[in-house]
Amino acid sequence: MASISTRIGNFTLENPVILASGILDETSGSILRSLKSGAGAAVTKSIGTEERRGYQTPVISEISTGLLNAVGLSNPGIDNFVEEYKGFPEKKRTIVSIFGGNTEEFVALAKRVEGAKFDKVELNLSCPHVRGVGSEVGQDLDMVEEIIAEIKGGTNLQVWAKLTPNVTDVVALAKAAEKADAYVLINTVRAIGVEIYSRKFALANIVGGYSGPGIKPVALRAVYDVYKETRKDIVGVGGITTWEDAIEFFLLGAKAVQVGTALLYEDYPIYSRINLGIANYLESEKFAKLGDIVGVMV
Amino acid sequence: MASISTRIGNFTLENPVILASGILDETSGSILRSLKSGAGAAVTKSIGTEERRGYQTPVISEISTGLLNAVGLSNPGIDNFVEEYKGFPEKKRTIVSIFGGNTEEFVALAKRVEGAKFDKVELNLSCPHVRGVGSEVGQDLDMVEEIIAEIKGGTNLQVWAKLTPNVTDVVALAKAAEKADAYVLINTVRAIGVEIYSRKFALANIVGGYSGPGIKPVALRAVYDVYKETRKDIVGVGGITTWEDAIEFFLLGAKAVQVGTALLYEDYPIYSRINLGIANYLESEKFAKLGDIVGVMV
Amino acid sequence: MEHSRVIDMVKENKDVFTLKFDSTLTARPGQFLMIWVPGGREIPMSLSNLSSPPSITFRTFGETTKTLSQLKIGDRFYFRGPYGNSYPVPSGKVAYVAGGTGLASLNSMILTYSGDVFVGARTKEDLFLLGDGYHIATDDGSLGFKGTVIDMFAPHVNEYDYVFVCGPEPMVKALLDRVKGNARSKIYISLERLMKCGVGICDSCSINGFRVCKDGTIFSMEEVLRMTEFGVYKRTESGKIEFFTNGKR
Amino acid sequence: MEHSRVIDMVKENKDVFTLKFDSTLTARPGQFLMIWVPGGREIPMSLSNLSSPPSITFRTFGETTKTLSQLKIGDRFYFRGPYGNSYPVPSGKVAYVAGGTGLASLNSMILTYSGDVFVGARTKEDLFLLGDGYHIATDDGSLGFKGTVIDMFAPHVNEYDYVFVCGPEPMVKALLDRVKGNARSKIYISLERLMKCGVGICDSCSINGFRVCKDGTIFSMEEVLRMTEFGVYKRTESGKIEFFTNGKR
Ligand SMILES: Cc1cc2nc3c(=O)[nH]c(=O)nc-3n(C[C@H](O)[C@H](O)[C@H](O)COP(=O)(O)OP(=O)(O)OC[C@H]3O[C@@H](n4cnc5c(N)ncnc54)[C@H](O)[C@@H]3O)c2cc1C
Ligand SMILES: Cc1cc2nc3c(=O)[nH]c(=O)nc-3n(C[C@H](O)[C@H](O)[C@H](O)COP(=O)(O)OP(=O)(O)OC[C@H]3O[C@@H](n4cnc5c(N)ncnc54)[C@H](O)[C@@H]3O)c2cc1C
Ligand SMILES: Cc1cc2nc3c(=O)[nH]c(=O)nc-3n(C[C@H](O)[C@H](O)[C@H](O)COP(=O)(O)O)c2cc1C
Ligand SMILES: Cc1cc2nc3c(=O)[nH]c(=O)nc-3n(C[C@H](O)[C@H](O)[C@H](O)COP(=O)(O)O)c2cc1C
Ligand code: FES
Ligand code: FES
Repeated sequence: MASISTRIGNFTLENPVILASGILDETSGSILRSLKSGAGAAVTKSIGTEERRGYQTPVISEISTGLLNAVGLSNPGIDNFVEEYKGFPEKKRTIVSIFGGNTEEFVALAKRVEGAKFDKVELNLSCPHVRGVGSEVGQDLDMVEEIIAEIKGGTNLQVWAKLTPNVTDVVALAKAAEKADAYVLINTVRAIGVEIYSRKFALANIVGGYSGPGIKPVALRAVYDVYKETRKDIVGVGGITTWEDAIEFFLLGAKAVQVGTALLYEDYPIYSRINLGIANYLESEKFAKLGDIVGVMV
Repeated sequence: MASISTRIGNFTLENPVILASGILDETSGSILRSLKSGAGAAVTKSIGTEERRGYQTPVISEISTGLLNAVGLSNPGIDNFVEEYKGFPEKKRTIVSIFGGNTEEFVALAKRVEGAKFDKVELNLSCPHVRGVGSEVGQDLDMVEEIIAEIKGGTNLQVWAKLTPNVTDVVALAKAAEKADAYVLINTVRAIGVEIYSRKFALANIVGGYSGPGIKPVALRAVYDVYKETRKDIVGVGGITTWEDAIEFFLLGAKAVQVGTALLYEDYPIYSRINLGIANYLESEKFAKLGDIVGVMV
Repeated sequence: MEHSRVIDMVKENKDVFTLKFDSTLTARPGQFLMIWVPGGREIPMSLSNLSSPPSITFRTFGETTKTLSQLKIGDRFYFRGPYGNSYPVPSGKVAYVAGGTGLASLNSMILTYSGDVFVGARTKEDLFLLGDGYHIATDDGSLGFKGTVIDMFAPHVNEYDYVFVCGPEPMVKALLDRVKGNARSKIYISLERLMKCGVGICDSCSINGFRVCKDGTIFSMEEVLRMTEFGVYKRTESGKIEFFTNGKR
Repeated sequence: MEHSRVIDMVKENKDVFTLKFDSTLTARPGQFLMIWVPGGREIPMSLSNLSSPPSITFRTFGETTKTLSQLKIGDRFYFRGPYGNSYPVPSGKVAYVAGGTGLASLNSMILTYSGDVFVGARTKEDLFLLGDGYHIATDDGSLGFKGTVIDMFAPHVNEYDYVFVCGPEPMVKALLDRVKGNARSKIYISLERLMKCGVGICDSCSINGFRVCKDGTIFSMEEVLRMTEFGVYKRTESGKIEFFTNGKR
């Protein structure tokens, strides 16, 4: 059997399929369920400094090509998070996603994560911040660079930088984030949904994040562009639903993938389905291991 | 019957459904066919200074959520274009799309278009240019502003500025283009397609433009953002396939819509289908005319 | 999101309403909808009647249910679903145990499979959707048994082959604590938790990794007994743990 | 994009090949595929045999067809389609008129509905897929009638109820000029134009607003006669008009 294990930095994963942040990972019980169902690793819902209720419902809207969501970064805050995960048995396979409005918040959160005995963080660089109205932290190249430098300097955490696709130049963004151990590409695409009879927005927050099959071509482009330019470790995410989708990301340079919205269509069996499909593909295409197809098209 | 006529600047259209640039509009015969099939107006394929063969095939790739294309701006060049359209009977309902790599090219093309007795141009601001490698003319705010100012100053053409969604801030782009008579939102989204058995790109040019249902939520967001900020005339485009899709764009501020990829699914009957659907919706929702729903949600 | 029209609005008691709407949806007993009041929130609601026409029955707790109750005949009604699993098909002797609006969820079962119905409420005025021969319990004794529906029902649990339960989590917890897994009857419980998505991806309704909206809402007693969080704490909208006030398990 | 494997490659003559591939596609006579050689171009090709196994028959014009001809048994074969309409079902006396690789497109019809086959080529060496009793014309007279297939066939057109034609545009034009719409037979013509998309959206194959790939490839003679551009000019890859060298219509 061809090996499907993979490595992100010095982190070895038994298989390359990871639960994406924000989907079925608000509770530690669900994280464990994904890990038991065959996920190679799992990312928590993004955690901030303070408790947040998030936006009022509707927070999701299913459309023919995927999903719109504006959950609004609801999270219990870092204190409650640390409390809940005190005896958590799978800290090595769990990457803690954090978000903040400025460098100080990110750094403080990262230190708390390390203090709670996790060793990996994913930086959700797609939340609104104050410097530029309407812009995201992750669109501010200087801030991205600073956040990563300070976390790398101030902790021993492995740092994954999750980049937003809502920019003119994702490669420039990646370069600003190059001190990270890995890139996670991509977060949701900004979008809107409309209900024509009520003439109201499909999401309470009006603007939401677009995920699922409809954004896969955009995610592939981001992975390709960034891999070609940087050759760094990349975790591909965006619309991955089948093992064929996962292969596409590997061929363009991703060493692992995350699945989010696809859980809506495939539910927990998705991990073993994708893993089996990857193994069969490697077998039948005569590759000995996953690493042999990573980036071969670039 | 509720009226579905609309106005873009001083141009009155019998109905608001327009053929988008690049789909079934390389030949004057096909433009006439769309107009006869019920399109309110039609935009030509983008015309440049010189003849271009475009990229080699494959130039399109159908995916589950839409279409990827990299036709490569194949066009006969302005001289041959003007020659072909000499006796063309529908110049008022035909908007000539032009593209160039710099201001001079755009202005020269616009003058030729006016000389050929057309009175409207659509500026395709999404082609690669030289100043910034890998960037598009339409991402360079100064150039966009200059191109439009010079065409407005040097001709009597009605100018439609077709904006790219491949930017961090489409509102800033719209503001740079504010001397235009109308915005056309959006052009295709940059994307990639992969074939996993040959391990080759689905398009000869590797990177292509993504269109069809999968980009509709992105287009709606762009229309909403720009309308909210500018209140100018907007032509919505991106994934419109059904009359319901068209209504969504009107509610967010579009005064007309363009259809491209949907011709693949619905073919020429699309114009009358969408027009009928809009009229029925206005009737049953008790609006006297299309204008009554334009922008009501914003 | 689907939309239909309100066909009828029946006021069941001082704050409970049944809203019938025009739809050809097909659902199984125990399934729920996500109901949307445009401009307002989207909330989960059990179908109290499955078809011709379907209906929901709700108590006006807060803003959204209040707005719902003010809809007029002919007004538009928005929903998605039906979601969730359904009650299994019973055999033998059947009991239904409902607390609060839990009766709404059980109602479509009761209409399909006959059985003894045990209903609890705070007072007489809080009752609704009652049928002939229902066993009533009120906290204040204003009608029927004085005490909780669990106090009334628990002694009889072993008389039944199938028991279907729906009500507030502390009520269900009280039943489980009494039965302690030793009942000879098959007990199925429809749970209620805060729900944001309704389709099993947001995790806001999860108890020990079981999603109430997708793995449930209906669980066997054995499953519920494995949920160490059940009856102990729930989650707020932020995902924060909040203990039930009646103490730890 | 589908993919299958090459089952067989038959060399029909010095530069014509038939490639059989493993696929369960279902197509009607006259339909075509867009064939892709990964890393190379995608080109339109008629199905010369519809199934068990399907095949294409092509002349090695340039790079893509040459690469195709070099595929080995077991190699992967990529395509999308089938696209285009198909030849109508004939009745009475049937004639097939083929020029160049046009015989590939007609072949599946010929196999299904018997009729008289008229084939033209430059020389004897250019012929392929021949069957018993085919009427052959060669420009150089190296086999059969000396002259074009139109010269050979035109005098007989009114002997047929149905005539199916496929060949280079100037050849078809020559036939139409001779018949001038006065034939008693129903004449259907499969056209060939540069094709980029194959699915009716790029406009590169259009003649007076008729898309060869989607409205065709098969048109009735009456339709073709309404195409004022037909036989007069075609389009290059840029969309530029290029007149046929044998003059204006
Ligand atoms: C699967 C399911 C089925 C339900 N079926 C019914 C039913 O048939 N009839 C009925 O009357 N009620 C039912 N409920 C409860 C109903 O959803 C809440 O009463 C409703 O959301 C209250 O909204 P509100 O704005 O009127 O009140 P609010 O002011 O928002 O809150 C009042 C109470 O409702 C709770 N609540 C608020 N939002 C939610 C939510 N998204 N999910 C769960 N609880 C919430 C709050 O915790 C509070 O206790 C059901 C709940 C679930 C999970
Ligand atoms: C509907 C249709 C069905 C066809 N069926 C067959 C068939 O069954 N057998 C066969 O041998 N040929 C067929 N052809 C023609 C075939 O597509 C071309 O011969 C092929 O594209 C040449 O590719 P090349 O790279 O080998 O040659 P090139 O060097 O590219 O060109 C050689 C010749 O082919 C023409 N050509 C190039 N590209 C195209 C294109 N995309 N569409 C049309 N013509 C083109 C050129 O104008 C030139 O005359 C068909 C064409 C069409 C439109
Ligand atoms: C409901 C929902 C909530 C999400 N919440 C977060 C989040 O908190 N932090 C984050 O970095 N990404 C979040 N995302 C983005 C996903 O992690 C992922 O990047 C995106 O959905 C694309 O992947 P997909 O198409 O597989 O879902 C969320 C996505 C969804 C659908
Ligand atoms: C095959 C194809 C070719 C296109 N060519 C052009 C073009 O030449 N100029 C232009 O401005 N837009 C071009 N576009 C973009 C469309 O005009 C339109 O903006 C985009 O496809 C989104 O609309 P749709 O989803 O309705 O297709 C092209 C799109 C497609 C699919
Ligand atoms: S409500 Fe979202 S997972 Fe149950
Ligand atoms: S080949 Fe594109 S329209 Fe015919």
